[in-house]
Amino acid sequence: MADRPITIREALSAALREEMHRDERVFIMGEEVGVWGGTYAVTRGFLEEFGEKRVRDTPISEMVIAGAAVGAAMAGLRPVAEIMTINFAFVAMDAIINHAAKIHYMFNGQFNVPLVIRTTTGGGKQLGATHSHAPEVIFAHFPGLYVAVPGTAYDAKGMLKAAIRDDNPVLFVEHSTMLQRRSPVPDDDDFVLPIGKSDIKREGDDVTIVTFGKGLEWSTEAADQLAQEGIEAEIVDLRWLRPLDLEPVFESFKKTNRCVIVEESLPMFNVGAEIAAQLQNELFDYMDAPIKRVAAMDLPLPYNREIELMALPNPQKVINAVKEVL
Amino acid sequence: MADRPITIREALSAALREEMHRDERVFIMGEEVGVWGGTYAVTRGFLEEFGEKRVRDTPISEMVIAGAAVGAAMAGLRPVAEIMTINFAFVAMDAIINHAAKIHYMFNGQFNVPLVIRTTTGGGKQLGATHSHAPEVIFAHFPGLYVAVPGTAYDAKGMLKAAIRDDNPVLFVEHSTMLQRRSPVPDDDDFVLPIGKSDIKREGDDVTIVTFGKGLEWSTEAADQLAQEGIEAEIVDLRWLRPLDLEPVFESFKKTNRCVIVEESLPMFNVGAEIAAQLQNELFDYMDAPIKRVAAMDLPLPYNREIELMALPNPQKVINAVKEVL
Amino acid sequence: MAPKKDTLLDWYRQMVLIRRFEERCAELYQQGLIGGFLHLYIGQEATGVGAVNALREQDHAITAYRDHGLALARGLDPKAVMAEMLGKKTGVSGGKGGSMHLADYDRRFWGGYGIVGGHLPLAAGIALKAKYNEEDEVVLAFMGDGSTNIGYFHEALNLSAVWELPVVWLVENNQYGMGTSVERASGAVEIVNKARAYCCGPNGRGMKEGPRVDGMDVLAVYDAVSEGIEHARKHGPILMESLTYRLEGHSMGDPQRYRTKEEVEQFVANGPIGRFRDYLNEKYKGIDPRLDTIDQDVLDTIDDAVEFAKNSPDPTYDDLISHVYAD
Amino acid sequence: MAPKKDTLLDWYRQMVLIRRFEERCAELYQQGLIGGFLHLYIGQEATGVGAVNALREQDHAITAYRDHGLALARGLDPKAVMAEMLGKKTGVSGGKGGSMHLADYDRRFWGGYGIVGGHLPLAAGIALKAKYNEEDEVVLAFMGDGSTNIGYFHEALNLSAVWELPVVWLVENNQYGMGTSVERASGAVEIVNKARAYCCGPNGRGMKEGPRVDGMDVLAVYDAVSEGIEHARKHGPILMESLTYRLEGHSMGDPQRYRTKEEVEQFVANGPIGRFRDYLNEKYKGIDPRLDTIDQDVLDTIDDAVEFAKNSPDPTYDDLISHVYAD
Ligand SMILES: Cc1ncc(C[n+]2csc(CCOP(=O)(O)OP(=O)(O)O)c2C)c(N)n1
Ligand SMILES: Cc1ncc(C[n+]2csc(CCOP(=O)(O)OP(=O)(O)O)c2C)c(N)n1
Ligand SMILES: [Mg+2]
Ligand SMILES: [Mg+2]
Repeated sequence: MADRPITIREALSAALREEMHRDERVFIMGEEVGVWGGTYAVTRGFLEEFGEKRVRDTPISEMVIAGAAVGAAMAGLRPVAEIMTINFAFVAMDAIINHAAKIHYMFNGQFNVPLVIRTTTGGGKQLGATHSHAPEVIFAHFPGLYVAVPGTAYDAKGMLKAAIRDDNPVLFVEHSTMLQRRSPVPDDDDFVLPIGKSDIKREGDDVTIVTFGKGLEWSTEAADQLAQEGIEAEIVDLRWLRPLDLEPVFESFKKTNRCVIVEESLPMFNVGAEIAAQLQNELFDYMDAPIKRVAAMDLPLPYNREIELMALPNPQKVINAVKEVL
Repeated sequence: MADRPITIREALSAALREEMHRDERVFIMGEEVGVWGGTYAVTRGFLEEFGEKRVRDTPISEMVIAGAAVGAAMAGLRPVAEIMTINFAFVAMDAIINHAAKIHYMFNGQFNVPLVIRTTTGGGKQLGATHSHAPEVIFAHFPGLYVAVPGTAYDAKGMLKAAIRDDNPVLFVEHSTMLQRRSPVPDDDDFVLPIGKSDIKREGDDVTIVTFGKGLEWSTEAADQLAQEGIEAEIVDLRWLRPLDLEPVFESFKKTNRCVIVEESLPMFNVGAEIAAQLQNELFDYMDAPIKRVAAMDLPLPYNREIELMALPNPQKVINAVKEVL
Repeated sequence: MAPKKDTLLDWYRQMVLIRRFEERCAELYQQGLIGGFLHLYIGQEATGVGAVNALREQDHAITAYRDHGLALARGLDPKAVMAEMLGKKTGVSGGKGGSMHLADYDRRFWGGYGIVGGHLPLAAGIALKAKYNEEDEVVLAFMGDGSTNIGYFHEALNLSAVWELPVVWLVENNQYGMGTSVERASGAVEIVNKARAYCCGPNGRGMKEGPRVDGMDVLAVYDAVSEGIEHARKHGPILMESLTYRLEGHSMGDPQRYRTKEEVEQFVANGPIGRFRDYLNEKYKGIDPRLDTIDQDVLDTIDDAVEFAKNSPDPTYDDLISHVYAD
Repeated sequence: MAPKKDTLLDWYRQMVLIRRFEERCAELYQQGLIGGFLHLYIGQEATGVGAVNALREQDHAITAYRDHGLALARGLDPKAVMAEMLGKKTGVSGGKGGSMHLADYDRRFWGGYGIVGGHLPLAAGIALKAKYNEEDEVVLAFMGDGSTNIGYFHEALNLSAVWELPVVWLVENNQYGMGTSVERASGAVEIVNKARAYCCGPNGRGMKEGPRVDGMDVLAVYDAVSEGIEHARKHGPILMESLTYRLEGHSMGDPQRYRTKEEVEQFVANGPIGRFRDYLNEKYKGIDPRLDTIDQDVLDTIDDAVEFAKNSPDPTYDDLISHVYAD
């Protein structure tokens, strides 16, 4: 079964479709997943293919989208619930944190919650302060939940299938501006990636760039440019914020002794903070320079395109940070 | 005006009472703030003193408690809204993050949101997984909001008064197991502390302990014990997670070259991560040892007292961490 | 079909069991053997017993933190429930849940939940499972009057109406949410009226406005909930209300400034257990000694439960770290 | 009091202004001069103009992201609104808000909000201010039909009922929330019925169930909202519904699979502007040329606005970093 280059959107659709064919218990619920075909067109054609029972449009009610999905999962179904964008996940925060993530533990393992909550993240689309969040880190703060942040079509497919097959609740975060990115993906119904494994996306000896999601795009572009100057960056794509797999980061850092973390998150209390803290703790003796972080600016995102872009990371900011640590 | 030793509860009551007398626009709204007298008795007697107009019991509706308070603040009142405990703030997360924190910016400064949301935090009371959160860090992640985490009666009073007088939204987080802690507080209606200033709570040359809230209790006890072994810890109490004032931490670290961060938060993506990351970045050349973090274990809190306590930080864990960095 | 004598006696037993069990819990709380919050069900026994006994084996129950009574009515082992109260490894939730989080997968008792309203979407989801699998199962979702003002209530009831889910939404209206009376918290004081916000869609689809039943009368509750379950099976969701009263504080240490002693005493005098006992004595002349025996048996059951719980081990570090994730 | 001729002509002007303004916006969007989401109000002009003109100067208005029409009706300067659409520093929100976040403090137009239902609690809070200060002010809170299913709606309406706040809750029922029709999303298909969940408390306190008004008829809307405002001033909240239709997609790039072309065309044929123009022609014989003049004036206004917007500067880095906090 050969790999075929497809977009992240296609990868997500394929993963959902295959898993729905494989397992009758898998179904989709959320706003505009059915008649509309998914706001980001990921579930286009699904209503026709699977019918109203398995492709369920909901009212605008995020609390019950997440909460009813938890109940259905506890009772034995395998819901893939969609929260249209992560900006609307704050409304469902309690259902996600206090219910999806806690029930298995609180009742001592009596109930499993095999639930996937799909959502899109990210700014850069001129949607203003309330519609441009990339707050994955605050969900990853809480045990009991997994948080997936794929950055390629290959990962999107393999990770989504893994998430659906797993017995734990997974917040599956897709980046709204990356859905057209294309990469080769195995055309194989049983292509499933392991949960909680980082991935080396590029090898290099000079500096370790740790990133995920949209950061992968910026980092790759930065690395390409740096390579022209003879600087070889190794890119570790976390892929999951929970479980957080830092082994490849540690391995890379032992080699490069320098690290930059790149993410779209706000700059304070973010993913880079955790990684920098762990690196200095684990590999103190390997540090040749301070670990640098590239993130969004510490403000809500504005509508105007010019200034919105100023506030977001970009390849140049990554390059600058890399040069600071060299 | 002499200082009088009072409890944190009394300090909070006094701050509220004084500010309500000073400014007619200040009022209290929340669940059980009136007839009941406040679940933690902070507003006991307020209904009798100020009447139903200014001490407003609400339905169990955290979304509208926070959201209506935002509206009232925009329109010119100065609400002190109470979310009974921070565990229930997840339900109000959208009103806090997307509305309280964003409106000033999104409308380019047209509306101020002079709002205080008081809430209690913390585990250690055998309340189980959904009622034992200490998630202050995830609120502090977002610009537009201030986050106060006082650990003494003195700070509680001066900070709460500052929060009420300020024109920005403040999440004011009190620790439910510290309300009986007593310390001297100025008996002065105009005793107001600055917003966003850390405070050295104890001086010492050997190690810097950075902490806040309940961590102050654990750290102080640890420092007392360490002193008996001749180890002098300097304790920096952050007091605010936003604005985050690390200057005193940096100053202290330049002297001690060693640091332990102590907090009740979960261990991943927490306050300590940010501080460790900033320290290694700012003061790389001053680091004599890895920076260590003491936090709760990475799991939901259980009901049983024995195992709940295992999961939480305590003075011994602080002492162990200090010894690791010495 | 009117319940048989043995059934009625069993209900009596359940009601007395709940009452005595909780009285013992209050003592154990004073002794420091139970910690956290303790929300007693005392006064509401007729609602719990009447409603839960209307369930068929395949049906489901779910509730908020005031869950001891419902757990016992649903047949959870008093030993394991008491062990949970004491936080022991042998407890229904392994000592990790405590009073607010009793559950039993096998008995389709989906738990006690502490976030007001948070369990209502779960109820909808469980009902969706039944409908999805075309199984003849109904979910009985209990909630307090106060919880009907939170957003969760609205979203869950609306979804159940739109999707025609088999749920009986049963409000235990004990007249207060903590210290706030219904009329101070709710626009509608007849809570069943809230059904009208979820009715009627195409072909009359939607939430049925059920009755406001005398929640101090176990038979009335049983009848009403039985009908509710029939409705839910055939047509979809129904909202009903049981008018009851909480004789104790909201939880331990409630100053109870929001009501008078006289108000409470009036309800004590008309308590559900006394009323039911009078009814039984009326209906079955000479039954009184048998009721005394039941009273005594219940005490023995509780002694055994306490004994069991006290002698059970605490969970260990291994328990602490297990079940964070399913494997 | 029936509106005077000049008033009616002004409403006509407002309606045409909204329509042409948005048509121009759609063009500018295609040209890439407007970004983000663009939610057109086309088809709903009679609702916005009728309702907003019922407000007194001291009253307040607030709405969701579909806010251009209401902003213009409330008298926000078309230049500054257009500049906001283009993200310019001269825009009503300094170019930081964009289409969804128009606001004007001076005109008591509290904004456009993008989180469905998120502005409803704000409306309650603004009304609380009026009540607290004993000011004769009413809040007119607009919302879509779809938003009545979210928890915010429930909590905000309930609070307004319990606290007797002066709010007119006006549902612009344009029959769809994105692609989901009312009957697929809401238990109650007559949305005003939802008022019954918030009525009636002590002394009949609570939400009044207002009318379902023909939202294509600006006069009907004006009359109904005027009465609503009177009610809100004197007695507290009222929920009313304007039956209208969105002639364009939900936002730009809506595939519109959820409705037929025929359905849309039917509403186009009965559009609010044409209907009002017919009414004016009927009522004031020979007015047609004057209406043509208005049409032309509106185009000039819009040309000026676009010109102004295009020539305005973008916000700068200093603007980016300002107003994160109030100082
Ligand atoms: C979301 C949320 N807000 C507040 C609380 C605190 N709280 C616990 S019980 C309760 C009152 C609930 O009243 P009701 O629903 O009538 O149930 P009852 O206690 O009377 O059985 C409150 C406010 C909570 N647990 N969850
Ligand atoms: C909490 C939340 N969920 C989902 C969305 C995405 N969304 C934006 S508009 C909309 C439909 C709203 O429909 P309605 O209230 O009828 O207003 P209309 O667009 O018809 O004016 C949805 C689902 C959102 N903005 N906020
Ligand atoms: Mg109650
Ligand atoms: Mg609509």
